[in-house]
Amino acid sequence: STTTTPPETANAAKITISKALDELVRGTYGTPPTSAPPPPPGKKVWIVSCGQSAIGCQTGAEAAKEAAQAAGWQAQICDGKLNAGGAFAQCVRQGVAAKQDAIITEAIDCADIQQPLREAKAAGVLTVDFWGFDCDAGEKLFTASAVPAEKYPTNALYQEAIGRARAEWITARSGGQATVVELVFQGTNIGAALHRGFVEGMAPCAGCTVHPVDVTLTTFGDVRQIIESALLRHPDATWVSVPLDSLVLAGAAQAVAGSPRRAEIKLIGGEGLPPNLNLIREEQGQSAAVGQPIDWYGWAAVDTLIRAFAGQEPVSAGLGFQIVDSTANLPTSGAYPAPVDFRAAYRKAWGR
Amino acid sequence: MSRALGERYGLLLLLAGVCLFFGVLPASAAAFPTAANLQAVLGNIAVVSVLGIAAVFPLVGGHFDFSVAATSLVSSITCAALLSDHHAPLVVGVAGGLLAGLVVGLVNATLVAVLRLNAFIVTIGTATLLPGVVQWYTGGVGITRDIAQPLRDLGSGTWLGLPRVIWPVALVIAACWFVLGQTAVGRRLHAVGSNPAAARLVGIPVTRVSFLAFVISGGLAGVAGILLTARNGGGLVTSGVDLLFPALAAVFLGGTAIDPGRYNVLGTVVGALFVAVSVSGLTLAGAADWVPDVFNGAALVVAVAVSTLLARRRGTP
Amino acid sequence: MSRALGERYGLLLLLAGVCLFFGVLPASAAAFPTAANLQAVLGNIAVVSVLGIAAVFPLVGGHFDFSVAATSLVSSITCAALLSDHHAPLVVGVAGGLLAGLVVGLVNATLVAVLRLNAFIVTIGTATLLPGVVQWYTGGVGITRDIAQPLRDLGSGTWLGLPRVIWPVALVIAACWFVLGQTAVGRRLHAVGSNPAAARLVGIPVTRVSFLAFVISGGLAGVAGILLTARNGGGLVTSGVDLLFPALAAVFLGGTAIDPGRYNVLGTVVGALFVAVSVSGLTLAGAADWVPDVFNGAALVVAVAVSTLLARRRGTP
Amino acid sequence: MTTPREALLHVEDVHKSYGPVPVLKGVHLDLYPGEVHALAGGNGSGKSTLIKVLAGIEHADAGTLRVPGRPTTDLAGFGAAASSRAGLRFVHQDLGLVLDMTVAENFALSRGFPARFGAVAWSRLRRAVADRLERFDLAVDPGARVASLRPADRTMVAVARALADDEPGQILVLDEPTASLPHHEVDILLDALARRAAKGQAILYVSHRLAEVLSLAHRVTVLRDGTVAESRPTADLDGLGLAELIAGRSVETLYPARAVPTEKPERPVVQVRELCAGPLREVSMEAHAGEIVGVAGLLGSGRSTLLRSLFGAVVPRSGSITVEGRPLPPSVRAAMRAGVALVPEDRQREALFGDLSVVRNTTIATLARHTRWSWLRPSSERAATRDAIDDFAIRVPAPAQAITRLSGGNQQKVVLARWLQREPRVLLLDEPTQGVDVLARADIYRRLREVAVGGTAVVVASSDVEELANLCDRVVVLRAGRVSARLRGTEVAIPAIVRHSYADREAS
Ligand SMILES: Nc1ncnc2c1ncn2[C@@H]1O[C@H](COP(=O)(O)OP(=O)(O)OP(=O)(O)O)[C@@H](O)[C@H]1O
Ligand SMILES: Nc1ncnc2c1ncn2[C@@H]1O[C@H](COP(=O)(O)OP(=O)(O)OP(=O)(O)O)[C@@H](O)[C@H]1O
Ligand SMILES: O[C@@H]1[C@@H](O)[C@H](O)OC[C@H]1O
Ligand SMILES: [Mg+2]
Ligand SMILES: [Mg+2]
Repeated sequence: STTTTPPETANAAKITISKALDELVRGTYGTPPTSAPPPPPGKKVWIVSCGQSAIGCQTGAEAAKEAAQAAGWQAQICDGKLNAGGAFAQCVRQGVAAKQDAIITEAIDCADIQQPLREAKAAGVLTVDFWGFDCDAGEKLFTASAVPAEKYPTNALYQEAIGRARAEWITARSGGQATVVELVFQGTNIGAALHRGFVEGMAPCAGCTVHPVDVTLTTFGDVRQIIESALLRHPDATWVSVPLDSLVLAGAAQAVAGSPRRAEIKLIGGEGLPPNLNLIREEQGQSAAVGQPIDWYGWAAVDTLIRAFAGQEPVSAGLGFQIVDSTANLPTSGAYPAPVDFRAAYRKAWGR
Repeated sequence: MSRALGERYGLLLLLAGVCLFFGVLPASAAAFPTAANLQAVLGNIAVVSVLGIAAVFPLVGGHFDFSVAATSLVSSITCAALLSDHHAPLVVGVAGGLLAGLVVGLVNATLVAVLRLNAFIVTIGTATLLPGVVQWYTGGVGITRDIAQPLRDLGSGTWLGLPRVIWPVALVIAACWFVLGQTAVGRRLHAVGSNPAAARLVGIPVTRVSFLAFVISGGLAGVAGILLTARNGGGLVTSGVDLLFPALAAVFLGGTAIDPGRYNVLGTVVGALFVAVSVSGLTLAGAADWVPDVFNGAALVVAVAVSTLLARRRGTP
Repeated sequence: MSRALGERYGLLLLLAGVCLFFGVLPASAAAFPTAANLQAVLGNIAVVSVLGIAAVFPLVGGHFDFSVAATSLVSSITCAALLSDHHAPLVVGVAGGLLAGLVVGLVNATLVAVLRLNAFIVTIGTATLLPGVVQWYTGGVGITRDIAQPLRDLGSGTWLGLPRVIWPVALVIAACWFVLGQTAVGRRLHAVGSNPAAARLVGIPVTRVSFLAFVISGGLAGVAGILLTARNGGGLVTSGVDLLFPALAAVFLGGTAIDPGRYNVLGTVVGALFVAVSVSGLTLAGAADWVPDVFNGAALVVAVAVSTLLARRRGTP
Repeated sequence: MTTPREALLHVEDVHKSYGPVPVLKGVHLDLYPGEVHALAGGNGSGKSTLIKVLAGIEHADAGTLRVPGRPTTDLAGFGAAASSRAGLRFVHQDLGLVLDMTVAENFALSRGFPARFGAVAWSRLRRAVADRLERFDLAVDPGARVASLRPADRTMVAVARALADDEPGQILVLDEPTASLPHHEVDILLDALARRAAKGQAILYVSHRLAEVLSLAHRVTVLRDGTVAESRPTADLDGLGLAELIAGRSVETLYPARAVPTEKPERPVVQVRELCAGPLREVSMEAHAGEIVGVAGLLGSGRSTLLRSLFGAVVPRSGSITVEGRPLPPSVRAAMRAGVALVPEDRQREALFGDLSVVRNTTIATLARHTRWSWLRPSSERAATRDAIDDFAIRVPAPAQAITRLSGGNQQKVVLARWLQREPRVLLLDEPTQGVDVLARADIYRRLREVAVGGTAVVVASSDVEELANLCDRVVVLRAGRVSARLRGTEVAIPAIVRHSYADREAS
């Protein structure tokens, strides 16, 4: 606090900051839809997980499967293996080959599966995306995409808001004085959206400096090195923003935990996955996360599909997020739970 | 004799067995034995088998090649970039992708055949370097815009009931089978791989033959890259390693069949098919996501064990 | 003589040059030559060098081993699972991790040394299979809870100004250097790798020696796995490939130094250091993210070219 | 003949099969102290296999072994350590040296590494080995890598290693140790062996050189098709008699009749002028159609370099080579096009494609003639191989099997057949009968003569002086890279060849 700010402005700022913090902790949740067309019986649904070895992907895919079964359908997961060897495309094609009625893809960019999506369309298989991105140019290739919330009609806007929340948490917790290392996940739509939001969220903070460093799919395994080097280059940086929890686990947390400045560095990560919450609980290099109900997102995808079968447009799922840190929203064990019983709500809406 | 047949066609028999199994298994019986699934499986082996064959050429000549997958990546991106960033006509894009593969092949060939550097190390070097180049050019972002429709159709369409992409692949297979197994050039490559010093003393231009093997390998990786672009509807940015291991697995599985104990073209195709059919069957049957890996790994070990032990009992080379 | 020295210590000299360069380069001069960076670099080579050394043993014995990285993964998960899921005491966790590595080593050893199957294929098989096993056990979820604090401190803490993890690694390096270079067993392994037929003729128990090499390799991969758990603060689920290539790169770079033309322990460590220092320097200097890959790939090719050409001029093979 | 002494080694009823093929069928053998015992037999008769069984490298299917003071051992479970304990020491056919390790290390690999605190005591090892080498008159640095030694030195290193300790009761087994040794070194070796035997050691000695066997050995055991055909003293045997024992039938002569000296054609087929290459200094020689020219000389005198130069495999520093009057560029392919063929010295390393079949090894130098429309025709390849097998009486289980499954002599015949199929104008052979049994050798000699008569110029480089003396029409003797003599007609005889090889040995 080497501040020259007059006391009354400082006070006002403090109030704004604590208000912002309150909002982040409270969250932005809405409610799931209360009505829906009845799920048509006997449908077979193919769920392409972004990668069963990634816990976030797994959570969403399992939830979608659970929801589809709740709708009275047969459902099966195909492992997208983080697209190793082109597994996304293979999974979609496999679903078409398996004569499924619909394919739900999770956290997959349309660009990676354009061809198979066209093939699915030609074969009359419906396709629904959640947590992913439709192709923006020209034709929309998915039959429908889950709508996260009224406030965030697309996944892009939802992710931007999450990126913004990360910036707001750092601003709030640092009292508007932060030097931040921001890890930017280049080359992916989700990384771009989170980064846009973060930049936007940081803009009002006059006392903050951000040093962005890049990571890509190919340098995913080098995250530790990347963060370590960034912390060495910027010895005054005490805040680290990481867009996704998988990147935290891949080495960002270890870089912080292994730093000689470990005690003063705070890292905020992604979605609030169980292993990351453990890191927060045990103070092992991560201090906070932006808790997101990925399982809810999976249910929303099935809700979207039910409406697609009925020829209806998707409706808002009511998704939101909350800050999770050692002082707030941290369950004693397990994953981050949404503060809404969305399962019951959906069952009721679907009449199941 | 029957043992020799068992050895030659063991993998093929196993493949038939796997097909039968998933064809009658209740969980997969509905979807597995369908034309659509056959199309999916064949479509999926296209890239892997061409990549595997690309690795077979240097292997037969006695050199390992780690770089085929990375090369195909470069070629795929080159093709996509020409079409998308430079709005080149389709032929130019395809030629560019092929050329990119050939250039990498030429570099490897020069380093290994002419300068006689250890192929292992050189190709691990190129396999490390090339994804960096792709990263540099693309900034990590795949190129999927404006890919010419005929190329996309090649990746997705069918012809005579089979995926369109399988036809050029069949051509590649036939040509490579012919060159490697039925011509003097192929025989000479085998001789060089077996004993380069002796090869020189029967008048085989060892450097030239090894050089050729790497250039062909690069060219085939280039073809694989183009097919990759067709299948993906663009050039995707990956590490390349995720394609290398399946391709090598096909080659090694294939080394236990058709011409057992020797890396060979048809064996590689059977190997790729075996993996693809098994994975498809397991997926359709709803096996847990860890099963395919374990199955493939075990299949590799079992295949090499059976064929080695059979060969040892018979005393074939 | 000076040429021979140039060959032996070329990579070391190059390493010194790289250090100097980044030490004075304005962009990196502030952060590169600091104790904190030294700690980071040393911490980062711990796992890679032990894994590299794990690959050196079979290589010296004439066999390739693709499975070291996957083995270390299994061992890391075993260690973490014992500590976390089963609340075992630290020693048990560590012993379990080591044991897991040894078991994989034993399996490889049996397949390759006893049944005399192609090591290449067998270890690609195990490298494919093991991640599936990990996936099965973990369901894809890394194990990071309740990892004993001393183990975490081993991964993150320092001792005498160096990362704590580097001390056991130094021990491993010294022991392996001793065994491979200075003991009868090590020399016999070299003989087996260089000429198995001759080794058999002079009464070396070839099977037993190769067996041992794979078991040692498994054990070392086990150690690497434990260090991985320490460094990661738990057992992470990855494909293992991301560890394999850097480890092999270190081995191959190292094969051009200290005992040129032969895979060796100290060379491997220098190779790992070279890569780590270069990457650290490049990153600190703010190089684009594709630069390290390109640099490493090129370094590998240049190193093997220089050392091969030097050796050829001197007339040693 | 009965001996009252107890046998140092008594081997009985040894059986061994590779897969379905029996190789040893009830072999027995007795070795007595002070005895040099020769083991003779055709290629593939099982000599090396018996020796490998004795060394514990291959396991017999059945059989027993007894040495004094120890219980009878079952050979089925007989390992290398047990063999060593029984006092058996070996020089194997392919020497058992690791080329890229040092001489000292190679000693230690079989004899054990001296250790200090678990570490190899390098200086102690080096001293002990230097000492040993000195006793064998070997000017070899213990720290030198074996790869850098000449073939003869390698053999001597292997011998010195096997003989390294002279405890009594030891049995020394040598499998064709002289195959790649020149005259002088053969003498040193045979001398050393005779002295050892005189001290009471027993020596089992395998050689295809009948003269050697007869002069050195007291007894000979002849194997034929894996059984003992005969075991008797050598005293009442001559070369022909021994050859008949090995063949199992009557043998008239080992060497074909020489060519009737005819009018030389005007121009030689090959002409070498003032050639300098490798160790060669201004070598001039020629070979005419129809004659067999021998190239003699000591180790390192340049015989192989001369042949390799003629084959375009060595780039000469100066001088000229012409074939049929046309200059020969230094390229193997050009030489082959000019009708030159070379059967190289080191079969394993320079001639055989170990993991290719017999067929493919046979046709590799004539692929063009089996090709039609770019296709290699397997039937044509098989036919050519069948012809070669019949023609040379090659013993081969199946032509599709790997060449490495053949015995050494049969491998050599395949290599020879490979080149003869090209109907060369000039046939160069470097140590053509190395490791080849007496009958096969006779076959090969007969074939070489036929080829010569058919109008080919044949050039044979050999360390076997007897072979040169009996086979060649003319002999060119090299000494230290220079031609020291050109022998023709009756001059072609062992004493002259030896004399010109050695003369001024000190001076050079
Ligand atoms: N590893 C093996 N597998 C199968 N057959 C073998 C093997 N080694 C040798 N043989 C066969 O066993 C027989 C005896 O071989 P061996 O080497 O003992 O003959 P040899 O008497 O030493 O002949 P040579 O004089 O040519 O050295 C041969 O027919 C050979 O082909
Ligand atoms: N380019 C060269 N310059 C000088 N010396 C050479 C060269 N090439 C080979 N030599 C030497 O020539 C000798 C070998 O000559 P070569 O092989 O022709 O002799 P050889 O009579 O066939 O003897 P060997 O019994 O070894 O086969 C070796 O001592 C080798 O070191
Ligand atoms: O050195 C060899 C390399 O050149 C080849 O490509 O693969 C096997 C290696 O041992
Ligand atoms: Mg023999
Ligand atoms: Mg010679």
